[in-house]
Amino acid sequence: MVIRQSTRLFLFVLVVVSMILAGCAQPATPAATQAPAATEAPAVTEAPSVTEAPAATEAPAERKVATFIWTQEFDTLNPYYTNMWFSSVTQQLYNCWAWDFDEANKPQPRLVTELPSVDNGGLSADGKVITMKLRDDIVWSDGTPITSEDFVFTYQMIMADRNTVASRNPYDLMEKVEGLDARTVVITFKEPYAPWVANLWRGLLPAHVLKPIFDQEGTIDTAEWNKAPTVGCGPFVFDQWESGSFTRFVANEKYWLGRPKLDEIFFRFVPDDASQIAALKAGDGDLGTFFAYSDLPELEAAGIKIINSFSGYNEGIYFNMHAEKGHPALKDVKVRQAIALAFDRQKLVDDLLLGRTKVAATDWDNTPYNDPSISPWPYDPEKAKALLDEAGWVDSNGDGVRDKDGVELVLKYGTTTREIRQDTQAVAQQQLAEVGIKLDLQSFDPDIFFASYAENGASANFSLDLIEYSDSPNFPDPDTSAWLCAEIPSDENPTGVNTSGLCDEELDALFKLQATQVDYNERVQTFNKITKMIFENVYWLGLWQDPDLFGVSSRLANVKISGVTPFFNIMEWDLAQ
Amino acid sequence: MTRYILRRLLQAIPLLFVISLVLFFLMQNMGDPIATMGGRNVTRSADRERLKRQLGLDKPIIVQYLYWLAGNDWAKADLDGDGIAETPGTRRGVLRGDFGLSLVNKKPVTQVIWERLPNTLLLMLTAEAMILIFALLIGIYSALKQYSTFDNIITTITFLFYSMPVFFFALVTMYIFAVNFKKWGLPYLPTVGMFEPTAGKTPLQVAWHMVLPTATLSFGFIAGYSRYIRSAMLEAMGQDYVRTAKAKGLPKPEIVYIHALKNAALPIVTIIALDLPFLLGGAIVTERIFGWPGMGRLFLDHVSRGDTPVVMGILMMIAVAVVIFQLIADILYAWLDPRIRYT
Amino acid sequence: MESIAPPSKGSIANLSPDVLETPPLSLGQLTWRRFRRHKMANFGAIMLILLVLYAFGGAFVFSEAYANKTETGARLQAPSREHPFGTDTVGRDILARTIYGGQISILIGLTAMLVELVIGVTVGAISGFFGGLIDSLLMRITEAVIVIPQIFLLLVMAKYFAASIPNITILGRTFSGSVVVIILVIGVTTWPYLARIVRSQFLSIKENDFILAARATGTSTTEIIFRHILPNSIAPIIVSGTLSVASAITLEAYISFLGLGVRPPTATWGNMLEGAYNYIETAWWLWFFPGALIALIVLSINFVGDGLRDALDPHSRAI
Amino acid sequence: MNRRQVILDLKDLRTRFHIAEGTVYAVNGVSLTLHECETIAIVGESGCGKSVTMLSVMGLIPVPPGEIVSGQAFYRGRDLLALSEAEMEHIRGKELAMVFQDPMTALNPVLTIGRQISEPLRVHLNMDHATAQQRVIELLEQVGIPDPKNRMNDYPHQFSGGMRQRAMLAMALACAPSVLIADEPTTALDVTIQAQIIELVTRLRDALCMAVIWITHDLGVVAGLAERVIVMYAGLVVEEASVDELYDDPRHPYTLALLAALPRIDRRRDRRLKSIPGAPPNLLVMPHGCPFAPRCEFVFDRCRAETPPLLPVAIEHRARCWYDVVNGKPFE
Repeated sequence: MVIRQSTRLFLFVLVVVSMILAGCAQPATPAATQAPAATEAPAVTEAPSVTEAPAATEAPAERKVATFIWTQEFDTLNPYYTNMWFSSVTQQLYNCWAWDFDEANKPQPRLVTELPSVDNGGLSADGKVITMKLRDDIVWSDGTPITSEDFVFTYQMIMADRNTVASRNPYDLMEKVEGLDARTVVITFKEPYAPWVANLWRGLLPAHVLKPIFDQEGTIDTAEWNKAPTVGCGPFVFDQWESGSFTRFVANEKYWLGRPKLDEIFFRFVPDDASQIAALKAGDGDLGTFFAYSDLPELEAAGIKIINSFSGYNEGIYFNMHAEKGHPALKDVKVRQAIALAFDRQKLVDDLLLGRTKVAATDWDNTPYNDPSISPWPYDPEKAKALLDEAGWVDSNGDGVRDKDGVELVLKYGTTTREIRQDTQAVAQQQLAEVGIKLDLQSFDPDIFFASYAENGASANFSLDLIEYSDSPNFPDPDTSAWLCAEIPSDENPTGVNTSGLCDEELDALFKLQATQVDYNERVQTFNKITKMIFENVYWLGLWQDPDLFGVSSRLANVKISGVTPFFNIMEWDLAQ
Repeated sequence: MTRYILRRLLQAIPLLFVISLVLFFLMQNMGDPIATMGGRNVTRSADRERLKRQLGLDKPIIVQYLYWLAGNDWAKADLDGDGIAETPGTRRGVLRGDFGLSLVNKKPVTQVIWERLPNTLLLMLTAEAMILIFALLIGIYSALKQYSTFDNIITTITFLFYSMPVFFFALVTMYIFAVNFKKWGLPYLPTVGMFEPTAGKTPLQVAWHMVLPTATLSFGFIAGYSRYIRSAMLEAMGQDYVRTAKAKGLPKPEIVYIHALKNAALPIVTIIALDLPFLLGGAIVTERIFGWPGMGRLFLDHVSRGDTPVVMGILMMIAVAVVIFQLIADILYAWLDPRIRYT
Repeated sequence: MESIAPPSKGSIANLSPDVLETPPLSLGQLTWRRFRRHKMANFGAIMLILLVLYAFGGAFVFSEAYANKTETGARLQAPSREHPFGTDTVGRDILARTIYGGQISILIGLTAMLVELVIGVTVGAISGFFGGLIDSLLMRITEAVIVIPQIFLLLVMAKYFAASIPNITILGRTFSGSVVVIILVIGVTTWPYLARIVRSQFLSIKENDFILAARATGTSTTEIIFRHILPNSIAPIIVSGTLSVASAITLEAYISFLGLGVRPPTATWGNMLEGAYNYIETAWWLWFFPGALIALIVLSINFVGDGLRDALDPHSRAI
Repeated sequence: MNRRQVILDLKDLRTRFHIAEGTVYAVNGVSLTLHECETIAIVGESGCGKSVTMLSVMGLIPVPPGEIVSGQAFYRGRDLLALSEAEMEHIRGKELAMVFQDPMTALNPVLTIGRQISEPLRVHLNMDHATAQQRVIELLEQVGIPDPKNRMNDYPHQFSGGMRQRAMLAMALACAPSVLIADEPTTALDVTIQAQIIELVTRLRDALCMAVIWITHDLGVVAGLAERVIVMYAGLVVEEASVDELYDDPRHPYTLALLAALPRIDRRRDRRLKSIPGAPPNLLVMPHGCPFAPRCEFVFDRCRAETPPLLPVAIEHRARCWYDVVNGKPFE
C-alpha cells in the first residue's frame, strides 16, 4: 500500500521524464544510428580495406597521428564548391592540384610531368592553348588511374548549369578542354589568359565516382562524395567526418609520390580561439592557425613554432572615390595623402601586431609582381596638416574638425567585426582626430560587409568612405578585377566588386593589359606601373601585410608551409623522434 | 478530447504559416550567402550572378518563399542565364517534407539538423534532469524550511545564479576549473569539445566534457525553477487542504509529496513542458563557449553565413515543437488537475 | 484564577484603542512600507543607485575622450595604480570604459523596457478590453512571437537591422546606430509576455462592478481604460517593467557576446566582454570587470523587482 | 456537576503569532474542559481566538509564525502540547478529528474523495486497500451520500457544497474519534443544508458517543446542539454556562450584546436587532484591562485598569466581568 502510494508520489516527475523520453528519444535514436551509418558506411567498406588493414599488419607499432585544430568547420570537401579558407587549405591532404606551390610559392608539378611553358611546347605562342602532359603513375586512392577524362569531367562539372560551384574562374574563359589521349589534356582559352598558373586545376573530381551520379541526378550538388570524399588523389584519404566535431584523414597507401610518413591526420573543430590556444599549449594539438597576435609570445613560450606564411593578403583601406557617392574630400589626392601621413601604421604594426609583420606598401606585397622600390608612406602628421590646409580643408568653425564649403571632414570608416580591425579603427580614429579628421566607426558581420551591392552590402553600396579589408584570392597571381571601371557596382551591375568606385582610365587600361600578358617580364613591367599609380595617388592605403599564422608543435618534423597551398609537402611531415 | 486536440492543431497551422512568412522575410536581409569570406577562389560578379540564379535567390522574395513552402518542381528555372526558364525545379517544398539544401554545404537541411540534434539532446536532457532534480530538492526543502538559515542562504544564492549571465558563469567556471586547476596541478576539467580526440568518443570522455556545459546550463535554471517551486509549494502548503491532511494525522512526507506537491506540480509541469522544446535549439551561448557540436552552434554558424534554409529549418522545427508541447502541457494539465476538462 | 500578563509588559497600554487600530495607508505608503521591510530589495536598491552613480557620476571623473583614448604601447596591462581595472587590447582604460559602457547598458535597459511597455501594454490592453476578433488576432501575433525562442529571434533581427541604421548623435555624443537597433530588437521581442499579463489583468478587472458602474454612468471608453482599468493593473506592469530592465541588459550582453551587438567604439558592458572572451586566461581583467558589473546590476534589479512584487501584491499578508 | 469523565482539559492556553508587524496575541489564557460524549460550543466574533485555540490543541498552528507560549491540553491525561510531532500524528485524525469551515478549500482538489477519506484509515488503522475502500463506502453511506460506490471516485469539485461537508465529516469520523472539533462547519452552507449537517452531527454523536466541540459565531445554531456554551472575546473566555443558563441569564455584556444581535422568534417583533458598536480589538497589542471595555455599555474605570478574572456567577456559570448586569452595578 505504502509502496503503491510512493510510486504515485512522483508520478508527475515520471510523467515529465517519460515525456522527455517519448518526445525526444524517439528522434534521437534513429539519428544516432542513421547518421553514422550514412557517413561511415563507405569508410567502413572501403577505407579500412585500403589503408587500415595493411597498416595494422605491417606496422603494429604505434600509429603516427597528428592533430590539427581548425577554428571553423569545413563547409564541403568538394574543392570546387567552396571559397572557405579552411576548406581550401585542407585540400592538399585529400585532393590534388595539377601543380601546387612550395614555400617560395613556386609551382611544383604533381599530376603533370612538367609545368607547361612556351619552351616545352605546353603553352602556345599566343597564350591561348595549354597542353598538359600527365604522369603515368597517378591513381585515385581506390586504384583507378587518373586520366585526362577526369580533367574533362572536372571542367564539365564546373560548367554544368545545375552545379552550384563556388567559382567558374577561369573555366568560363575557356573555349574547350579536351583529352587528346589518356595522358594529354588540352585547354583552349578564348583570349590569352595570363594568371593561368595560379588559377588552373585547383582540385580534381573523380569521374568514375561522380559521373554516374551526375548522369542520374543532373547535378553533383548533393553527391555523398562532397561530404565524404573517400576516393581522393592526395597523400591522405578521407576517413570520417563527425559534424561539429572532427574530421579524420588516413594515409593514402597508393600515393604516387610515396606513402606519407604520418598515418593519420585528425582535424578537430574548436570554434573558439582561447580554447585553440589552450589545446596547443597543452599539447592536445599539433597545428593551429588564425591566432591573435597577442597570443603569439605565449605560444612560443610553450614551444610552439610560429610560421608566418605570407599568402598575398595585405590589409588596407579602400577609399570611396565614387563619382557621385564618394565624400568630396577623398577625391582630392592631397587629402588621401594626408590620411596616409597622419596614420602611424608602423606603430600600429609594432604594438598591435607585435612587430610580427610589416606595413604593407602595395596591394601586391609578397607576390612575385611586387615593386620592391616602393616603401610605405611615413608618419608625418605635420605634413599631413599642411596638405589638408593646402587642399582647403581647415577648421573654420572651431569644432576640432576640418571643413570646406560647409562640408565637415567626417569620414565613415567601416570594416568587419574582426577584433584586430576594430582595434585598428579605434587607433585610426584617435590619430586622425589629431590632424582634424573625424572618423565615424562602423563594423559589420562579414556576410553583411561583403554582401553585394544588390544585397545592400556595406562594402559595395558606397555608404562608407573608408573601407578596410584584405583580399588576395588569386595568390600568387596579382590579377584583380577590383580596380576595373566595369566592376563599379550600380543598379545595372549589382554584383560589381570595385569597392572604391574609382574609374581611372589609365589604370583601367593597364589592368586590362596585364591580364593578357602571358610573358612574365612584360607583365611585371605593367604591374610596376600600376603599383606606382596606386601608391602615388593613394588609391589604396596599406596597413599591414597579413600573413597566415600557423603554430606548429615541436612534435612535428619536416614542416614547410606555402602561402598558396600550405600543406604542399604534408606527405613528408613526420613526428619528431 | 480528440476534437480538442484536432482543433488546437488546426489552429496552429495559420500560426506556423505566419511565423514562417515573417521569418523568411526577415532572413532575406540577413547578409549575402554568396559573399566571399576571405575566399581563396575568386567569386567574381559573374559567379555571384550565376549562383543567385542557380540558387533561385534572384527571384522575388515571395516567389522564393513559395518555392520554399511548396517546392519548385512545378516551375521551371533559368539556370544557364540565357533568360529562358527551361530546367524544371527539383525541390518539393516544406509542405512535402523537403526543407531544401543548406546553402553552405549543400547537405539536406534535415540531415544537417539530424547530425547535431543528438548532441544537443544529450546535453540538454542531462541539464534538464539536473535542473529538475536540484530545483525540486532545493525548492521543496526551502519551502518547508521557509525563512530558515538554509532558506535564506539558498534564496540569496539562487538570486545570484539567476542574475548571473550564462557567459559570465561559463567564463568564471572555465577560468577556475579548467584553467587555474590545471595551473595548480589539480584534476581539471576540459575547456571545450565533446571528447579528447586522442582518447576517442568514449562515454566517460563525453561525460567529463559535459560537466562544465551542463553546470553552466543548469545553474540559472535551477535557480529560477527552485524559486518557482518554492513559491508554488509555499502556496500549496498554506492551503486549507494541507491543514486538513495534517488534521487527519497523515505523516509529513505524505502531506508534502502528495497533498501539496501534486497541487504545486500543476504550474511547474506546465512551465517545464513549455520550456522543453526550446531545449531543441540548444543553448547558443553555452554551446559556443564550450565548443559543443549542437544545434545552438549550428544556428550561429549558419546565421552568420546567411544560410536561410538551415536557419529556417531550425526555427520551424522549434516552432512546431513549441506548438506541440504547448498542447501536451495543456493535456497534461487537464490530466493532473481533475477540475479542468477540455471539450 | 486566571490572569492576564502583568501590565508592565504592555508598554503601549497608555495608547487609546483608536490609536491602536492600524491607520489607513495609501497604496503608495503601503507599498513603500512593505518595500522598506524587504531586506534584499533594499540592498538591491542601494546597489542600483551606486551603480547608476558609478556609470553617470563617473563621467565627471573621466572624459569620454579618455575612455576612447587608445595607447597601443600600453595594451593589455594588468590592473595597476594608473589603470585600476587594467587596459584593453588597444590600451584603453577599462575603468573609464566600464563607466561609459555602463551608461549605454543602462540606457539600453531602460529604453528597451519602454519600448516593451508601450507595445506590451497597448497590445494587452486592446486585446483584453475589446476581446473578440481583435483579441484573437492580437493573441495569435503574440503567440507567433513567443513560439520562436527569443535569443534566436534576437539574432535574426539584429542581423536584419545591422546594416541599415547609421550612427546617431544625441547631445553631442555619437552613438553607434547599433544601439538603436539593439533597443528596438530587444523591445520588439520581449513584449508578448507583458501583453499577456496586461490582457489577463484587463480581462479580470473589466468584469468588476465598478467598471459596470462607470459604464452605467456613461464614462467614455478611453476614460474607463486610462482612469479605471490601467491604474488597477499597474502593479504587475511595474514589476514586469523593472525585471525587463535587467533582462534587457543581459540580452544586450548576450547579443554582443555573440558578435551582433553594439559596435565599437561605443562601449557597453556586453561588447566589452565579447573581445575579452579570447583573453580568458591571459587577461582576466578584460572580462571580469564588465562581467561582474552586469551580474551585479542584474542582481540588484532582480532584488528590487522581487521586493516590488511583494510590496505591490494586494494579497500579501504583510501589512 | 458533570459526572462523565473529562476527556479534554485545557489549562491556560496562550498562543501568539509573530509577524512582521509585531506579535498577535491570539489566545490569552484559555481554560476549558470537555467530557465524554458531551457537546460544547465555542462562540464569538471572527478573530476572537476560537479557531486558534482548537488549532493549538490539534497542533495545527504553523510554527513559526505561531507560538504556543504556555498552557496544557490534557487529552485522557496526556498533555497534547508536550507530545512530539510523531506522537501527535497518531492522535490527530484518530482520537481527535477536525472538520473545517469551507469544504471547498479544505478538500484537496486533485485527489478523489474516496482517497482522501481512506487516508486516515490507512495511516491509523493500517487497513489494506480493499478494506479501506469498503469502509469508505460505509462511511459515505453513513453521512448520507447516495451511490457511494461511484461517488467515492469523484473529485471534490464534482460534489455540491453540502455533500462536500458530508464528505469532510465522513473523513473526520473515519477512525471513530473520541473528540470531534467542528470549526464553523456550516458557515459556508445555506440554511437548509446547515440544518441537515447539524442534524447529521447530532445523530452521529449520539450513535458514536463522541465529544463534540462546535465552533461558531452564530449563537442561533448552538441552541439545539450543545450542552454548554463558551463565549470567547479577544482570546479570552468571557463567559461559560450551560446553553439554557446562557440564553436565560447571560452575565457578560458581550454575551448580552451577542444575544441582542440575534433574531429570535420568541421575542417581540418590534424589538430591533442591535449591533455591537465598535470593532473587535486589535490583537497586535496585549489587552490591558477588560478587552471588551471599549465597546461595553456598562464600562467604568476599573474595567480599563484591570482585567477581570473568570468569576463564578451561578452554578456552573462563570463570567469575566467587573459589572453585575443582573443588579446593574459593579461587583464589590
